Amino acid sequence: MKDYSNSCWFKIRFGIFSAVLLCIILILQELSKNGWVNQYYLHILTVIGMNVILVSSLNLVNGYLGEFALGHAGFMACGAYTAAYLSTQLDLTGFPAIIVSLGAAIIAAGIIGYLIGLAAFKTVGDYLAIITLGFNMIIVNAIQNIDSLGGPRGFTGIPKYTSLFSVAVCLLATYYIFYHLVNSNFGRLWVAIRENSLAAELMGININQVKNFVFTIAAAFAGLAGGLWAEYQQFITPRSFDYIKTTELLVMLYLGGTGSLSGSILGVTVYIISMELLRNFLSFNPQLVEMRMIVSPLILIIIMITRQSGLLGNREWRWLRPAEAYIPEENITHDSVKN
Amino acid sequence: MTALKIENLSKSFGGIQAVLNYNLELPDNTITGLIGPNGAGKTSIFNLISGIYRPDSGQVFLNDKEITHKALSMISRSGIARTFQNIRLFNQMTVLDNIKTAFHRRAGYHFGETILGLSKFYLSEKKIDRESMEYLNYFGLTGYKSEFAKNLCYGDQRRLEIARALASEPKVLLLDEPAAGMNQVEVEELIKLIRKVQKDFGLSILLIEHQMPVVIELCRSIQVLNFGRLIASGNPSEVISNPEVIQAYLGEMEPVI
Amino acid sequence: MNLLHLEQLSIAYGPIKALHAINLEVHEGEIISLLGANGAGKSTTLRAISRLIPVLSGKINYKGKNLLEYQPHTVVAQGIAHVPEGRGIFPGLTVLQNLQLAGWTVKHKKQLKLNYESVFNLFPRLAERIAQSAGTLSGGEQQMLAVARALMTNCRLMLLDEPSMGLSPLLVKEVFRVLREINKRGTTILLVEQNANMALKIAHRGYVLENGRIVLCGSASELMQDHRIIDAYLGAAKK
Amino acid sequence: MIYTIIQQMFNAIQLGAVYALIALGYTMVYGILRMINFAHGDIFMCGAFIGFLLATKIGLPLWLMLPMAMCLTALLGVIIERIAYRRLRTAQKMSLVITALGVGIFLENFVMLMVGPATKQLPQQLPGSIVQWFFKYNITVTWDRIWIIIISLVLMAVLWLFVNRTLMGTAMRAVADNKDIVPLMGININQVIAVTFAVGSALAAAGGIFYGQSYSIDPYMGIDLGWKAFIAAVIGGIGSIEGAVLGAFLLSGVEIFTVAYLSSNLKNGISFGLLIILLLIRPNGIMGKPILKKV
Repeated sequence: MKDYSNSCWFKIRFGIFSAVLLCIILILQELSKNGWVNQYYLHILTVIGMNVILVSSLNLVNGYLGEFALGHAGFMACGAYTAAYLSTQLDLTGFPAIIVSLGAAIIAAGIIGYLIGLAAFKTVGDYLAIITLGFNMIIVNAIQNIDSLGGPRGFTGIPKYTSLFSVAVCLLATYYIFYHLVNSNFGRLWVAIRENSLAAELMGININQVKNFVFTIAAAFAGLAGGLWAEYQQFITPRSFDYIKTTELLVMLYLGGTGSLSGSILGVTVYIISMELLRNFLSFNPQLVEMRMIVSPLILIIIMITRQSGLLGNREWRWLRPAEAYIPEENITHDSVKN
Repeated sequence: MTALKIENLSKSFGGIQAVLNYNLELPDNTITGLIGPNGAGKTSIFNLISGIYRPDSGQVFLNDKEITHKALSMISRSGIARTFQNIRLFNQMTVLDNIKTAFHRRAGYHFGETILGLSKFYLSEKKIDRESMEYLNYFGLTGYKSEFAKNLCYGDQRRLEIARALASEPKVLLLDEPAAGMNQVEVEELIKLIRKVQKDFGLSILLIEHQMPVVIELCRSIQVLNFGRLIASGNPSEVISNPEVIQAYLGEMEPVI
Repeated sequence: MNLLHLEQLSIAYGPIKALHAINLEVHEGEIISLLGANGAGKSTTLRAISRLIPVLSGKINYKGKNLLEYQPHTVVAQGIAHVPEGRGIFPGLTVLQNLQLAGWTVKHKKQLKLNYESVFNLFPRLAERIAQSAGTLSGGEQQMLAVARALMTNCRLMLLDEPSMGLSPLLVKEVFRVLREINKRGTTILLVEQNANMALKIAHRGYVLENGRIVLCGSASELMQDHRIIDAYLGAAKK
Repeated sequence: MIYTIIQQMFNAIQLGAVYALIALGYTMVYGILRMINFAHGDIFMCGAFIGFLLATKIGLPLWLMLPMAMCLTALLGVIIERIAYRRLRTAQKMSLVITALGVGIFLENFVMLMVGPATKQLPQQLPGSIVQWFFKYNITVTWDRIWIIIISLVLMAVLWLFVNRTLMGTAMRAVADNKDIVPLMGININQVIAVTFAVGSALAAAGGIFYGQSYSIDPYMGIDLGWKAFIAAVIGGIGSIEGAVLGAFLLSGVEIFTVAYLSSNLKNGISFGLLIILLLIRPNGIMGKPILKKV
C-alpha cells in the first residue's frame, strides 16, 4: 500500500497549483499595465478572492460548526479599520507595511472575535444569531463614534497595497490552513458538534471552548479580508460593514453550500460573476440594470426551497478532498484494538 | 473492585419523581442489566450518570472518584461512554470520521502543526486512521468507511455507535436499549458482540434493555425499576421469578373477566 | 360491522421499514389491544391511521372510506380521535381551552354542550380544574384530559397510545376503568399498550406486533392464556 | 426641564407604538413557528408603500386607506408564507431563516424598482393642529400623534382579545405550545399559520402607515425599523404579546432619551447593547418563558 505518499500528496499538488496560479496572475498584472488585459477583469478576480476568504471563514462557523452567526461583517470592519489606521499612521511602506497592517488586522479581529464569542456562546440557536448581529451593529456604531477613524464619514487616504497578487497569496494561505483544519481533529469536532452536540459533549468535547475557538479563527480571517479590502478600496465607511454586507456573505455561502470549502469558492464565484454579467447584460436599459437586485434574492429563495444544501453542501471537489483512508493489512488482529 | 458506584441517587421533574434513592455497584468486568416498564426511570438514570441531568441528591463514583457534579465533558473524559436509545450518530460524517472524533484527546498534534500541515500532523492522522480502521474491522463495518453514517442500516448504526463509544477508551459503558428494533437474528448477533466486546476490552457494562432474552443471556445481575424505584435486584433467575417484577411487567395475573 | 380495516399496510422511515404489510380489523363497539415491545411498530400504526405519517403501501379503510385520501385534520372530522403517546396536551393552555380546541370540528352548539356534559360527568376532576393550566395537572389528570379531549371531538373510534405510561398502578386501573366506561357508551377503542395484562383484561380482541409484523391475534381470553405472550414479556426463563 | 422630559416621553410613546405594531408580528410568527421572520421589517415597509399608493394614486382617505392597506399587506404576508416558507417548515431551520432573508431583500429591491429610491411622504390626512392644552406647558403635541397612539393601542387591544378570547387565538397558542398535536384536534394547521401571518402583516402595515404620518418612507426603511422592532420583541420575551408591547416602549424610550441627552450617533449602539445585556442576563426576555431542553 501507499504509505507516506498521501502526506505529501496534497502539499505537492497545492504547491504546483499555487505556483502556476501566481505566475498567471503576475503575467496578467503585467499585461494589464500595458492595457492588454482589461483592468475590470482583474478587479472582478480581486473582489472574488477577498470574498472567498470572507465566505469560507464564515463557513467555518455557519457550515462546519453549524451555528448561525450573523455578524461576520463586524469582524471584517475590525480588520479593515485596523489595517487602515496602521497603514496611514506607521512609518512603513511597501512589503513591511502590508505584513504589519494585515497581521494587526488579523490579530485585532481575532481578539474581538474571541471576546464576543465568550459572551455570544452563552446562547444558542436564534439567540446566537441575534446576539452576533447585535455585536456587528455595535462594532459599526462604535466606529461611527470614533473621530480618529473618520466617524460616519469614513476613512480616506489609505495607501493602495492590495493587488490581485497579494489577494491570491492570502487566499492560498487561507485555503492551505482551512484545508488542514477541517480535515484534522479540530474540524471533525466542529462537524460533530453540528451533527449532534449532545453526543459530542458526551465524547468529552468541551463544546463552548471549541465553538469559541472556531469563532476566533473565523473572525481573524474576516479581519484579514477586511484589511485587504481597506487597502484595495483606499476608502472605507462604517456603513459598508453592516448587516447588508453580512447578508450578502450569507447569500454567497448558502448558494455554494455550507460545510464545503469548494462550495464557498463556487458560491462566491457564481454570485459575483452572475451579478456582473447581469449588470452588463442589462446595461442597455438603466432601469433593467437594477433588476439584478431582485434576481439575486430570487435565486437564493429558489435554491433554498429546491436544494437546501446549496450547490455543493457537505461535498468537496476531488482535489480538496483528503487522501483516502489508509487500509490496514489483513494481519491486524482484533487484540491490537485494545492497546 | 467496583467500577461504578452509585449511592442514593434521586431526581424529580416538576413533582414527578423520576428516580428515587437509586443504588448501584457495578463490579469490574461485568454486565449489569437495568429493566423496567416504560417511564420507569431507566434512561433518567443514564442521564444522571452521564451528567445530562443534575441529580437532586446522591453521588456517583467512578473507580472511587466522585464524578457527580462534574461537567458533561469531564464525566465522559473520566471514562464513561454511552449509547442512546434513539441513535445519536454524527449523521453527515463518514463512518470512519465518526470513529475518529473519539480520538480528539489523543490526536498527537497541535494547532500550529495542523495549519502548517507538518509531517507530524500527517503521521498522527495516519495513526488515527489506522486505529479507527481497526475498530471498524472489529465491528465489521470496514466496507462502509466512506459512507455517511445516516446511510447505514439500523443495525449497523447501532454497532457504529457502540464502536464510537469504545474508541474513546471508556472504563464503563452504558448501553441504552441496544437491541431495540432488531429482529431475532440481529439480536442474537448483538448478544455475541456485546459479550465479546466486554471480554476483549475489559469493560464494565450497564445495560438497559426491553428484550428479556438479551438481559438474561448477558447479565450476571439484573436490577428492576418501577416508578423510579428499585423493586428488585439479583441474578436473572431470581429476578424473573420475583412476583413484584411479574406484576410490574404483566400486571396482576387475575383471571380474565 | 367492520369499522376500520388496515390491509397490507407498510410504512417506512427513510430506509428503515417500520411496518411490514400488516392486516388489522376493528369492529364497531370493540376494544382492540395492540401489544408489542418498544419499537415494534405500535405507535406507527396509530400514527398512520390518523395520517400523521406517510404510508408506503397498503390501504386504510374506515367506514368504507379510503383514509389515505384524508389529511390529519380531516380524519378527526370523520370521527377518529387519537390520544398520542405521552398525552400530548397543550401545557400552556387551560383545561377548558384544551377541551375547546378539541371541539373545533363540532359545529352544532347543542352537540358541543352534550359533549361537555358527558366529559365532565366522566371526569369530575377536570370540571374542578377547568381554569387551571394543563401543564400543572398531575400525570393522571393529564391523561384524563387527553382522553377527555378525544371525547370532545365526537369520535366513534378512539386511538389510544400507551395511556398507562408513567402512571402508578392505581391510576392505571382508573384509566382502564374509564376506558371501559367510554366503550360501553358506544365508542370503539384501539388501544396500544405495553402493559399486556391490563390491556387484555378490558379488550375484546388483541393483536401482537413484533418488528413491524403481526405475529399473533385472537380474542383477549385466548391471548391471555397464550404462553408466547408471557414469553414476550418475561423471556424464555419464565417457562 | 420636566416638560422637556414629558415632551420626549410623548415622542417615545409614538415611536414605541410603531415598534410595538411591528414587534407583534415578529413575536406571533416566532411563537408559532419558532422562526425569525427576517422579512417582516420589509412587510412593514410594503405596508407603508401600499398605503402611500392608495392615498396618492387613488386618493383614499385614511379611514378607508388604513383598513385596505392592512388587508392587502395581510394578503402579501399570506402569499409569502405559502410560497416561500411552507415547504421549508420541516426543513432545517437555517434554510428557513435564509429564505426569509432572501424574501426581505427581494421586497426591498422590488419596491425600489417600482417607486424608485427617493424618500416619499405620505399625505397628511390627520389633523396636524397643535393640542392647545399641552401647549400651555410648552409641550408641542399635535392631534395626529394623539390619534396614532390611540388607534395603535386599540389595534393592540383588539389583537390581545383575538389571541386570548377567540377559538382561533387559542388554536394559535396551541400551535405554539405543541405543534404536532394540533392536527389531532381536527384543526388545519396551515390555516392557523396563515391567519398568524395575515394578522402580523396587517399590524405591520398599520405601523408603516403611522410611521409614514410623521416620517418619510423609503424602500430600505424596513431593515432598520424591522431590526429595532425585533429587538423590542426579544427584549420583551419573544413569543409573548404583552412582552412585545412592553419591549417596544422600553426600547423607544431608551432611544429617544439617548438621542435627546447623549448623542444620536450612539442610538444603535445603545439599543443593541441593551439587547445583548438583556439576553445574557435573561435569555428569554422580560416576559418570556424558558424553553425546556429535552434529551
